[in-house]
Amino acid sequence: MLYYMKLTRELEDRIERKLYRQGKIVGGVYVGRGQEAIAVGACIDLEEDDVVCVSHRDMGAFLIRGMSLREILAQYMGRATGPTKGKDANMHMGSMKYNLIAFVSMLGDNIPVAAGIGLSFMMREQKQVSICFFGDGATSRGDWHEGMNIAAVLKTPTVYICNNNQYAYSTPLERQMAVENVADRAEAYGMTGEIVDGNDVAAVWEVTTRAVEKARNGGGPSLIECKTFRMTGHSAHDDAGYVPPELFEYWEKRDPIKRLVTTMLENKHLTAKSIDEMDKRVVSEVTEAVAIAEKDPMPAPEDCLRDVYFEE
Amino acid sequence: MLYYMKLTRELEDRIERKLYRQGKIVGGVYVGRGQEAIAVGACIDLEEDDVVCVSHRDMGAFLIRGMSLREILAQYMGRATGPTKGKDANMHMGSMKYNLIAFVSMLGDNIPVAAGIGLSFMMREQKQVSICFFGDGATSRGDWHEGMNIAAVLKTPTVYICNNNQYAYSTPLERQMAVENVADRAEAYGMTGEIVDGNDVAAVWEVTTRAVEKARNGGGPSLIECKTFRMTGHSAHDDAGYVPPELFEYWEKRDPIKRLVTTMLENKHLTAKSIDEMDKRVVSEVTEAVAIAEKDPMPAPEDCLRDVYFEE
Amino acid sequence: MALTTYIEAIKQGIWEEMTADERVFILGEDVGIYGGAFKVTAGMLEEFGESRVIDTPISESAIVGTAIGAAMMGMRPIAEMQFADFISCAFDQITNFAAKCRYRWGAGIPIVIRGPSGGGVHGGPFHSQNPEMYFVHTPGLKVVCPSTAYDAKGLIKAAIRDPDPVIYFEHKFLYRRIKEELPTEDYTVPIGEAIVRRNGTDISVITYGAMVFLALDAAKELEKEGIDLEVVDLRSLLPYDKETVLDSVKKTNKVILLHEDTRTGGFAGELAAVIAEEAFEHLDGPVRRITAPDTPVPYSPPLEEFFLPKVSDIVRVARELNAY
Amino acid sequence: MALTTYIEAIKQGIWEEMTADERVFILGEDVGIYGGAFKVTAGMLEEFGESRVIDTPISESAIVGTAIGAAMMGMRPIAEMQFADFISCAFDQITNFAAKCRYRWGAGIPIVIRGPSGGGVHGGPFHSQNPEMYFVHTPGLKVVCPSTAYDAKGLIKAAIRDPDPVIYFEHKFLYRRIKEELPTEDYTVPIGEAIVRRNGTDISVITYGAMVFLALDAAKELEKEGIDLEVVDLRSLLPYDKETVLDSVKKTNKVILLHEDTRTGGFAGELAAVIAEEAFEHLDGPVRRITAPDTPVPYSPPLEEFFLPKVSDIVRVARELNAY
Ligand SMILES: Cc1ncc(C[n+]2csc(CCOP(=O)(O)OP(=O)(O)O)c2C)c(N)n1
Ligand SMILES: Cc1ncc(C[n+]2csc(CCOP(=O)(O)OP(=O)(O)O)c2C)c(N)n1
Ligand SMILES: [Mg+2]
Ligand SMILES: [Mg+2]
Repeated sequence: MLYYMKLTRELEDRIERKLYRQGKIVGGVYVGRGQEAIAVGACIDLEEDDVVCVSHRDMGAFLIRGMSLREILAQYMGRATGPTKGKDANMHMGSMKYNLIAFVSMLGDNIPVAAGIGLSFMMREQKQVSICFFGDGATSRGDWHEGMNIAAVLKTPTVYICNNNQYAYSTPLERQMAVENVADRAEAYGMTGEIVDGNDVAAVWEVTTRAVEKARNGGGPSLIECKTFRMTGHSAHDDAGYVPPELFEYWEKRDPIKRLVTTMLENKHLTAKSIDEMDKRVVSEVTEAVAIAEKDPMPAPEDCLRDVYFEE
Repeated sequence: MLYYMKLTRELEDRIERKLYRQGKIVGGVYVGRGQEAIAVGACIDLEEDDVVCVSHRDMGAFLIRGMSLREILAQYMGRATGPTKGKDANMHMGSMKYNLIAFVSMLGDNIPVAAGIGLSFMMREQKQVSICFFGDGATSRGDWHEGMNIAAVLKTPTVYICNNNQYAYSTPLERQMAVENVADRAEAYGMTGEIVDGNDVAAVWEVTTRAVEKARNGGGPSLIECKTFRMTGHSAHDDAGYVPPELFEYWEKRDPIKRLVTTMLENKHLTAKSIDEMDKRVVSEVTEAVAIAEKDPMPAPEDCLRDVYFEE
Repeated sequence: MALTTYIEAIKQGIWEEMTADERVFILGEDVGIYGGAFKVTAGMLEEFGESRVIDTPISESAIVGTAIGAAMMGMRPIAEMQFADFISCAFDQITNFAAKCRYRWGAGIPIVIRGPSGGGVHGGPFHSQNPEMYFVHTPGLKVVCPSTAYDAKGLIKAAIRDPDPVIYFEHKFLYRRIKEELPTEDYTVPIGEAIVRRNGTDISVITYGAMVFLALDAAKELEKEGIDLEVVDLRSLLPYDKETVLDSVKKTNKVILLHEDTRTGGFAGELAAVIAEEAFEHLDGPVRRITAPDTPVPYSPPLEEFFLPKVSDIVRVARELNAY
Repeated sequence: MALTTYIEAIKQGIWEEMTADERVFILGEDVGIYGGAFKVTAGMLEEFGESRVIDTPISESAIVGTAIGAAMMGMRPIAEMQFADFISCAFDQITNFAAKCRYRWGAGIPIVIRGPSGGGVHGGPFHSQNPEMYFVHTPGLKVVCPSTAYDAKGLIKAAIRDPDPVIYFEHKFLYRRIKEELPTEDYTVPIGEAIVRRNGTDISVITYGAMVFLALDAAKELEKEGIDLEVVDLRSLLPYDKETVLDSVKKTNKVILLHEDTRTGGFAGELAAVIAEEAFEHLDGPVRRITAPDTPVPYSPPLEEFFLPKVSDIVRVARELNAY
């Protein structure tokens, strides 16, 4: 898990702090710095045929599901070799090959879609589950409500995971909802809701694994709220001037990667040396992938017309 | 209150069982038989400048707010003298004169609208409140969620009143939501939710009056769930064959009008004689109004083109 | 042989596809025990069971979203809108998720969204709408509007088998008014093919849905005056059959574009553009539109009658064009 | 005198109306402390306070619904969509509640819904849309698409003062690219009036939004070849200025209909229909459309460039028409 968290961090840092500034990234950039534990902890133990509906700060999910660094970087640079062949914006990645569902910008739209994916598993009596990620702000959307409700009524094998990073763009939680916890909303659907420290990868893993098993065994959907913090602006162009600095300091101390490293060192699961090697490894892996992706071709202009409808 | 409940019952019976069958009503007919206590109990003590967003089983609200039987019947017969001048379907009545907001068919759309009405009162520092009626099924709509949430976040002076009549068309509550009470959803918005016997007009009056006062004094919105039962099909063409007969029997015994009569007789607030007179009165009032409305003119065909936009 | 109504034909088509293909299922409000507000799905719950005939909460957006998710996993969902008007509540899922998914990352969404549209039954502004143009203007969707029982069955089957999202508008005015004998063997009507309902030499009337029958009635009346209308029933609006439209115009050199939908931004505009672009030299007179006016659909009979196009409108405009 | 950008002009217009009329307020996502994703409302929170500059939850439908409710009570809300693409989430409230309210029972809904539309910034399928036709086809709404700073300010003021719901699309590509000197005194641009940006004798180009500038560039280029384009900027799409369009066509007898929006069901169709109906005798050549193709807006530069109409397209088509 440490590896994937570090790889996420390195990859996103490279994209946001280097490639974006060099003008090599097409469009805006959204990263999940400080939230790496959520996607990694939630996805690490999924079955290959489980289906993951990602949102825009879940890079770890792509890496764990097997999307290559080169594919991801090609996507961010608008290349023909990215999973959307240059059709959709950078983090809007999806691929049936990896059972990863690309999200649409309209927040919350994935919630009923994840229920439908789960429904198909029920109909075919397959033991797969669908996982759906979203943020605290997305819970204000009508589709979030309709989706949560229909999943609960149909008892679909779906696990809903909220990364509550306390902000939606510049909007703090208290202007988004008049409740303290997103998980408080689970009861409104007759769902179990759990709150977990989103910066503790082990805790995320444990809670999600339980919810996944429950869903797999016919127990229906759950809502898991991962408390975390967005350690950046909303996107690369946002300096987050509206966030009180204390909050960044408070959460910096709770950085999920640092925490995992500390405990692993304590428990002797890891040596300073092996961490060093891991750091070197992720850096070089990303560097290599960037080099390849940069050489990847842009899509052919006329491909604009392709794939609107099924083509033989 | 008894008068308005009886008037509602008589008016709707006449519309559904007589005029509709005589082919004098345009379009389908929805009535609130067995639910009369809700609109009456909730509206009887409102201020004139409070604003009521009605739904499709709240005839009592129209009567109490002062819409005449003739206007209402004209509306149901598609006459030019109805509040919509024949433009919209029968129960889609509204009139700024009475501070009654006509609902659109799309269930739940009124929820954010009621919040906006309340918001305007806050901005102008007026002590008015907005009241919004809807059914159990409407709570499944995305707009219901978005509207409840925004009302709670903005703390608007709004009282949301659900007539939980256990069915949405043919769909029973358990297929609509995986919770027992609609009021259970209030917590998800940080709102107070209350459950009340919707067939006990005094109880409805008491609970709503409290919520209205709270809203009037800056206490923000509330959700009130009135437990009741739809003593008819969804509309005049629906025989409700899907409803277990026991349910009708059970609720027939709890008819809100009979109950009020019994208690009033017990408490000597009323004599058999005065009830008799009241019955005669409502019958004759409705009969008169029907006679007038039937003579009212149909709209002029070319009025189809009027009022799409503001006209000097 | 027995005659099959338009609504019965839709039901037969769904029934046959559900029988033939396990992946096909239906979801929507009151489609199960009640059999649907108009009884299109009556008996299906008993035949196919709860897992394939699913009563949902009143959540149009989630109905479509759920269908999308199931479709991505290889199912063939049919989502019912109790009235086509309520499709407005699912607009985002349809136009942003379903329509663009294949284009964005290659994931096809084989869903059918169907519901009763159209006026003439005094349903008022929210039970009479013709929402087709919102979807005709959305690349990635297909839109069909059958007018006969034969097409209703053939197109619902084609829609269910189609690999892309199809919006299927049933005209509620035709449900029980239109009957015909249907083939006993399996057939489909290809999406995107128009049909010439009446061959004529003087003026082409291009139309679809319930208006087809007004055009045919007008043709009968005009026959007496020696005005010979050709009536083209588009059947599909997206994609639409440009060739059949242009061939007809090139033959008659005069054209009336007729639809029940409102005027500004209606399908007649699209047709006028294609004709003025690609058949310009063949036009011997102005392109004339006959449509509903730009208002909501009013409720009271005199208003709604004024709103809906009439046979007399077609006759009047045809005479003017003929005299041109 | 200082030049004012298109985006600054919008801001000025809102600012002046909020200063002049207490009933005017703004609500939307991140419009307060952040001043809006594109900074249109920057400084307004400080100037007008929290009660008139309202940060909302991410609830487009409730943003519009709340605005509708306040408007019914006499307020003048301006609802911001962070990107015009997200207006899809408020489609039902806009088309069914706001658009039809006055018609149904006489309650006017004076709201403005505004947001950045259009491509050219590599925003991809969900940050580049041109959703105007969904609303142009909805009677009861008004739709405007300004192309200059002068019009941006004049139209936002007119929209705020209008008694009916107005959808105001700001083209994000123009935000900071377009500048001009603005009058210091108060003015509005009437909704429904087009303007001739360039007088010409040979071919009329009818367009709006960002495409106006492509048409003007093409005109410069064609000038050298002695082809004289007239460029009509519609400014308002609903209602639109039929007279100015028809007058131009009657003068030049040839017409190009140009828009950034996709082709099928686009506004060019409506224009083609009106021209083929009412200026048929004046046409000396086919009506030609130049539009985006029928696809979502792609993200990668080569794809988006292919998608967007280009000056070279106008030049090519103008030459063909001229030779016709
Ligand atoms: C329907 C809709 N409205 C607005 C936006 C613009 N937008 C993109 S991300 C975002 C904030 C999302 O906040 P949250 O759900 O908490 O996710 P986070 O970015 O904090 O991870 C907004 C407002 C959008 N994408 N979709
Ligand atoms: C968005 C939408 N979907 C479907 C319908 C059709 N419809 C009208 S009333 C109704 C049932 C409403 O149930 P509920 O909200 O419980 O109100 P009740 O009729 O029981 O009073 C349905 C499905 C509608 N009007 N709007
Ligand atoms: Mg957040
Ligand atoms: Mg109910």
